[in-house]
Amino acid sequence: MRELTYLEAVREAMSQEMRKNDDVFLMGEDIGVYGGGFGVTKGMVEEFGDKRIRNTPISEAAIAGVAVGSALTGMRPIIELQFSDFITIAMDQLVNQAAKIRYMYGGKGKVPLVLRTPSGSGTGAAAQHSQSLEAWVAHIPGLKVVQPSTAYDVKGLLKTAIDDDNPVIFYEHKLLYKQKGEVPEEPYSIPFGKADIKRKGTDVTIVATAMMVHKALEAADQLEKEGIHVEVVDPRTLIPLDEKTIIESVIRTRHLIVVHEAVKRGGIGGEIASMVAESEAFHHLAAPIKRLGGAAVPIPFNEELEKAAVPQVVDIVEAVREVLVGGMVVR
Amino acid sequence: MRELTYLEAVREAMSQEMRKNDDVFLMGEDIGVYGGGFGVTKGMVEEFGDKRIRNTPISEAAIAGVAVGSALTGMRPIIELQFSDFITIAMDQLVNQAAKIRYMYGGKGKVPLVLRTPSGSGTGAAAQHSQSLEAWVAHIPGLKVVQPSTAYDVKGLLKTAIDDDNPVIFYEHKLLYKQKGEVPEEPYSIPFGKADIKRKGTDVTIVATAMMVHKALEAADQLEKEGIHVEVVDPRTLIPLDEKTIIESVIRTRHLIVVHEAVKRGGIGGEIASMVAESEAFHHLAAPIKRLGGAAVPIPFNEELEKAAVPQVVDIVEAVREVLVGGMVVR
Amino acid sequence: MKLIPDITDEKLISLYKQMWLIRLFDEKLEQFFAEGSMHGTTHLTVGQEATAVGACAVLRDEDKITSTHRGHGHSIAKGARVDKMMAEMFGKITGYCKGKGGSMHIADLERGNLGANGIVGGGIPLAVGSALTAQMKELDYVTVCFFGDGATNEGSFHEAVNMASIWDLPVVFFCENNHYGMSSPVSELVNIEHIANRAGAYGIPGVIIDGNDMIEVVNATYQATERALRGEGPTLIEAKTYRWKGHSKSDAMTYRTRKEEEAWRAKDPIIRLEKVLVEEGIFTKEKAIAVRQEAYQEIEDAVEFAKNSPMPPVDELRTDVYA
Amino acid sequence: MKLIPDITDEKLISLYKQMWLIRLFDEKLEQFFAEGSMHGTTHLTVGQEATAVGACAVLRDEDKITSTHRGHGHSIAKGARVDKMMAEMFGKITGYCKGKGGSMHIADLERGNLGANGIVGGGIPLAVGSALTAQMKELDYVTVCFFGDGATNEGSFHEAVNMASIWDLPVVFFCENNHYGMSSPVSELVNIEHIANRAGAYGIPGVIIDGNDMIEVVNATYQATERALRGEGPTLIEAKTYRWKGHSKSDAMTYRTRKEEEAWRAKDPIIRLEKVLVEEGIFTKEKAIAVRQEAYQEIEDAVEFAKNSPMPPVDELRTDVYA
Ligand SMILES: Cc1ncc(C[n+]2csc(CCOP(=O)(O)OP(=O)(O)O)c2C)c(N)n1
Ligand SMILES: Cc1ncc(C[n+]2csc(CCOP(=O)(O)OP(=O)(O)O)c2C)c(N)n1
Ligand SMILES: [Mg+2]
Ligand SMILES: [Mg+2]
Repeated sequence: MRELTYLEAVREAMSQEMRKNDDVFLMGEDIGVYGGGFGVTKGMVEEFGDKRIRNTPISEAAIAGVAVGSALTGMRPIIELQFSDFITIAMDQLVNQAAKIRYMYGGKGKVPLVLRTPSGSGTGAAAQHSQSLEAWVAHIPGLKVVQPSTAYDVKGLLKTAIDDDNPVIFYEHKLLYKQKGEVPEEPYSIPFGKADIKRKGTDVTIVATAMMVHKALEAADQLEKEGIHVEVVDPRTLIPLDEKTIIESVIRTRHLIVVHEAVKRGGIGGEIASMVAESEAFHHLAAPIKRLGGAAVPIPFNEELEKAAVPQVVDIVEAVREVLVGGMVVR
Repeated sequence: MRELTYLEAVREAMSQEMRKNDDVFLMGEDIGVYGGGFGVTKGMVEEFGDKRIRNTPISEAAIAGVAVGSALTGMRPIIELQFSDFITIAMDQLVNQAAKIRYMYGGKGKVPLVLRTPSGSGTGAAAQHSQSLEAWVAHIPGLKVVQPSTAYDVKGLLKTAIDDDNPVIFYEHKLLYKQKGEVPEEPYSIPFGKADIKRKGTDVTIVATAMMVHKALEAADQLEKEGIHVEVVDPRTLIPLDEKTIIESVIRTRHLIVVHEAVKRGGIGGEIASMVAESEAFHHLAAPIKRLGGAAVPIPFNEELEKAAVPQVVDIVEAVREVLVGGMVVR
Repeated sequence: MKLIPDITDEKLISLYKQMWLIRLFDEKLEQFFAEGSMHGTTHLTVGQEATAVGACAVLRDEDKITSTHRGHGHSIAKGARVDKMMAEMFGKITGYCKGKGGSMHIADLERGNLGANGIVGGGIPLAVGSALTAQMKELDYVTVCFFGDGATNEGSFHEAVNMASIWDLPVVFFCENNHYGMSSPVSELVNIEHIANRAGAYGIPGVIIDGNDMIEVVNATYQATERALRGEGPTLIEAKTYRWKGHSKSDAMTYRTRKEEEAWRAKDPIIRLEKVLVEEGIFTKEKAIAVRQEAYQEIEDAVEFAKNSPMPPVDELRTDVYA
Repeated sequence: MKLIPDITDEKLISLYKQMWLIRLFDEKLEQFFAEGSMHGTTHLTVGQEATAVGACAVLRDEDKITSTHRGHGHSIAKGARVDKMMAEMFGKITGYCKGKGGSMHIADLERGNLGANGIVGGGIPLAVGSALTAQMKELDYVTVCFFGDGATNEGSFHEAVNMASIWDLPVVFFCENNHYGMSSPVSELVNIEHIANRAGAYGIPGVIIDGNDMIEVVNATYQATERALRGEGPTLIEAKTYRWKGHSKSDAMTYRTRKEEEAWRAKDPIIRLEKVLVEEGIFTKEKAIAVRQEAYQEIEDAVEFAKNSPMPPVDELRTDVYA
C-alpha cells in the first residue's frame, strides 16, 4: 500500500474533510504560506484559500475562543497550536467554555472543534516547547483526548475527531511527523475508545502512548530474543479510554507496565494503572503494576539530559525484567 | 485554646508575615476595601495600605506574571485568584514561567510566590466556579501544591508557603472558610510533605484531601459504631507528598481508599493509589485500592445534582464496607 | 426623541415593558436571596436596563448576542421567557438549562442568545467566533457582544477585538461601563478616560453613549450593526451606566458612596424612557402603569411556574456532557 | 548626530563593537545549524542589532531587561559574556544555564538580564513585576521590556501594559517591530499603522523610531527611562527594523520578497553607525575594522571555549527544580 508520513497523513485527513464539508476550516499561527510551525499545513492555503486556512495573530486564547464561538454557531473549526505548551494560554476557553457549554446549557448547543497540537520532547526546544500535558485535558469532563502513534492511526483518528460533535484535543508527536507508514488514500475512520494492540504477546502488557508506543515496540523486539513475549497496547484515545481491551490484555499476561512521556507524577499513567487495579484484572496480577514516565523536571535543553528526562527503550526493557522477576519471586 | 475560622486563620497568617517582612505583599482582584471575593482580606488594606494590598484589574494572566517578575527580583508576592477556576487564565505564567525559571536558568534565580485560591463545589456557583483542578499543578515539576483542611493547618501551612522560595499553589476550600478550630496566636510553621493522621484506625486507611477530610471523618464516626476503625490520613501537601506516612498506614490497615472532590478520572487519586501500589505496601493489601472522586461531569447548579457530583459521606461509608468485604472474600 | 431605525410605537411600548420585566425579575431575585430561599448567587441588572433593551431592540431573532454574569437583562431583551429563566434560577428541570446552569449560564440559542458567562471576558472570543461563522457562511446576521468595563482589562478582550478588526467581522462590542468591577472603580484600573478610546488600538470606531438613555442606545447600536452588516467591521460602543444594587448577593458596597448611588438613581433609565414616550404621545401615563402592571404579573406568573416545576431527576447529573 | 544622554566616545565605540559581536555570534550559529552541529533551534538577531544595543546603552548594571526568543542581541547588549552564551548554545555546563536552557532561556541575572523567553509575550508581565519591585522597594532602577510586533497581539501584552500604566511603574515597553511574526506580516494581523498607537489604550506615551538608527534608539530609550525613573510611568517605544535571516533555523522565507530583503539590507544598522562615527570623527575607518576584528576574535574564542567545555553530568537532570 501507499506510504505517507505521519505529517502527510494529518494533512490528507484535513484536506479530504475540507473538500467534502465547507464547514470545516483551519485557524492557527503561520499556517498559511509558511505551512505551520512543523509544515503540516504546507500547500493547504493554495488549495483552500486564506479564508479557510486562516492565519491568526499570536493570540492563543482568542484562537481557541473564536473556534468555540464558531463551532457553537455551525462551523467545524480545526485549530493548530504551534506547540502544545501554548495550551496554557488557551485553557480557559477550552476548559471553562468548550468543555462545559453543552452541559451548562442543559444539553443545548454543541462545540465540534478539534485542537491539533504537537507535543513531546526530543528536538532540543527546551522546557517551554517540549511538554506533554495530555493529563490535564483528560481530567476535564466534556473534552475528548487523542494521541495517535502512527501514520495510519493519525489519519483515521483525525477524521473521527473532525466528525465528532465535541471538542477534541488531538496531540501529534513532533518526533513522529516524519515517520512513514501505510495509509489508504480513501478517507476512513478509526473509532474513539478502541485501543489497538500494536503487538501481541503473552508475558506482559505494556500500555504505551504516542512516541512511547515505538519505544515499547523496540523494547519488545529486544525482549523477544530473550524469549519474553511483550504485548503492546496503544489506547490511541485517552478519553474515551478503551478499558476493556487493556483489562483483557492484563488478564491474559498478568503483568502491566504503563509508559508515557509526560511526567510520571500526576500523569495519566496513574489513571490507567488505578483503573486496572480497580478492575477484575487486579486479581490476575502476578506483580505490582509499574509506571514509567518522565522525570519530575522541566525538559532540559542539553541533548543527553533531554533523553534522560523521558523513558527510553532500555528503561522499558529493564522495567519488563523487573516486573517479571518481581512477579515470579513474590507472589 | 483560642478558636478562629479557617478564613481568619488565612488572614492571620498573611498579616503576621506582612508585619515581619516588607517583601511580602498581596495582589488580587477586589482585595482592598471589598476584602476579596470571600472576605479573606477584609481589613488588611486598612492595616497595610493599598501599596501592599494591591487591588488589580481583572487580569489573571498579568496578576500571575507580575507576581513572578516581582518574586524573581526580590519580593515575596501572595496572589489571590477569586476562584480557582480562573487559574485556567494564568497557567502560562505559572507553568511555563514560575515553575521552570530556576531550572531553565541552570539553578539561578528563585520565584517565591504563593497563589491562594478557593476551590471546590457546594455553593451553587455552577460549572465555571466550582472546580478542583489541583491535579494539573501537581503534575508540573517546579510547583508545590497545598490543600489545607483545617483552621490550624491552614495557618501553619500558609506560613510555610510564604517562607518557601518556590512557587506554591495554595488551595483553600470555600466550604471550609467558616469552619472553626483551635489556632495558636503566635506564628508557627507546618512543614510541607508531612501528612497528618487526622484519625487513628486499624482497619482501613482513607487518604482524603481538603473538604473530603471532613467527610471521611464523618464516615469514620458512623463506621466506628459498627466496630470498623478507620484511619484518616490528610496529606496536606500534594507536592511534596508524604509517601511514607501513607504507605505505613496502608501497611498497618491493609486497605486503602483515596477520596478527593476533583473529578476521579485523571485526578490525583490515581497518583496516590499507584504510588502505594508500587510500594512495599502492595504486598500487604488485602483488597484492591479504591478511589472515590467527582463524577466525570461539569459541576451542575442544582443543589441536589451538585451534591451528587462529588463524594458524600454515604459514598465513603459504602466504599469502606465494600473494600473490607471484598478484601475478606477474595484474598 | 430622534430615533434612527424604524421602530413602531408598539415596539417602543414593548421595549418599555421589557425594561420593567428586567427590573422586576431581578428585584424578585434579590428578595429570594435575601430570604435565603435561592441557591447560588446572582448579579442584578437593576439600573442598567436601557443598555440590554436598547441594544437588542435593533436585533432580529437570527442576530446573536453573547452575555455575561450580569446577564438577565440581555436574556430578556433578546426574547427569553421569564418563566423559564425563573425556573432556571430555582434549579428546575423546566429552566433554560434544566437547572444545570443557573443564573450565570442562561442561554437561549433559538433566540440567538449564545449564553451568559461566568468568566469575565469569556464571552468576547465566542462572539467573534459567531461573527466569523456569519462571514464564512455568508449569513446575514450580526453578533452583539456584551461585557463590562472590568472585562476590558482581560487579555481575551484584546485578542478577540484585534481578530475581529483584522477580519472585518460583523460584531458589535458593547461595553456596559457601570463604573465598577466587583468593587474596583474603573478609574483606578484603567488610565484613560473612556473605555471607547481603546478602539484606537484596533483601528475600529469607538463610540461613547449615555447608557441610561434607551433611545441613544438604540441609535448607536443600530449604526454599529448596520456597519457590521455592510461588512465594514466591528465597533466598540461604551455605554455609561450604573448598577443600583451590590455586585452579587452579598456586597456591603463600602467602595462607593450613598450619595453617588442616589445621583444615579435619579437617572433611572425606565422613568426616563417613560417620560419621553409620554411626551412624544406614544403612550399615556395610565398606559405606562398598565404596562408595568402586566410586567409585574408576568414575573409573578414566572415565579409560580418556577415554584411548581419539578427538580431534575438525579440521573440528569450524567447526561449532556457529550453531544 | 544628536545624542541626548552623555556618552563618551569610548562607549560609542564599544557599542559599535557590541553590534558586531551580536551579528558575528548569530552568524556563527547560523553556520552551526546549517552544518547540523547544533541541537535545538535558534532565532537570529542579524539586522536588528541597533535596537538591543541602543536600548541597553542607557542602562546600568542594576537596570533590568526582559528578553525574547530572539534574545542573543539583548544578552550581549546587557553585558553577557559571549563565551558563556556560546557554551549554552552547545549545551555545556559552562553555559549561562549549565546547558539546561539553551538559546531561548539565556539569562544573566547579575547583569540585570532577567532572561530570554520561549513564550511570545511571556516576558512582558515579568518586566512589569520587576518594575513593581523597584517601586515597592524604592530602588533606583528601570526595567526595559523587549518584545516583537507579534507579541502585541497576546493578551499578556494588554494586561501587563495596563497594569504598569495604572501603577506608574518604571518600565519601558520596547517593541522591536521587524514587520513579521514567524511569517505573518504585521500589517495583516494588526489593523493600525503603528504598534505605538496602542499606547493610547493605556494612557501612556507611544513613540515611533527608526530601529536601525542606533543613535535614535539611544535617545528614545533614554527619554523613556528617565521618565520612568522620575516616577511618571511607562512608555511604549516602537522601533521599526527587520530581521535579515529566517525566523528560526528552518525558514524558506516564502512570505516575503527578496527585493524587500535587499532594501532592508541596504539599511544595515552597523554600517550606518559606523558611518556616523567616522563622520563625527569618533573613530577612523581603520579603527572600525580593527574593532570588528576584535569582535570576530572574541566570537572565535567563545566557540573555542564552548567546544572545549564539558557536558553537564547526567545527575544535573534532577537538580535545580526547586530552590
Ligand atoms: C476571569 C474572571 N475573573 C474574575 C471573576 C470574578 N468577577 C465576577 S464579576 C467581576 C467584576 C466584573 O466587572 P465588569 O466586567 O465591569 O462587569 P459588571 O459586574 O460591572 O457588570 C469579577 C471580578 C470572574 N467571574 N471571571
Ligand atoms: C505563546 C507563543 N505562541 C507562539 C509561539 C511561536 N512563535 C515563536 S516566535 C513567533 C513569532 C514572534 O513574532 P514577534 O513577536 O514579532 O517576534 P520576532 O520573532 O519577529 O522577533 C511565534 C509565533 C511562541 N513561542 N509562543
Ligand atoms: Mg462594571
Ligand atoms: Mg516580529
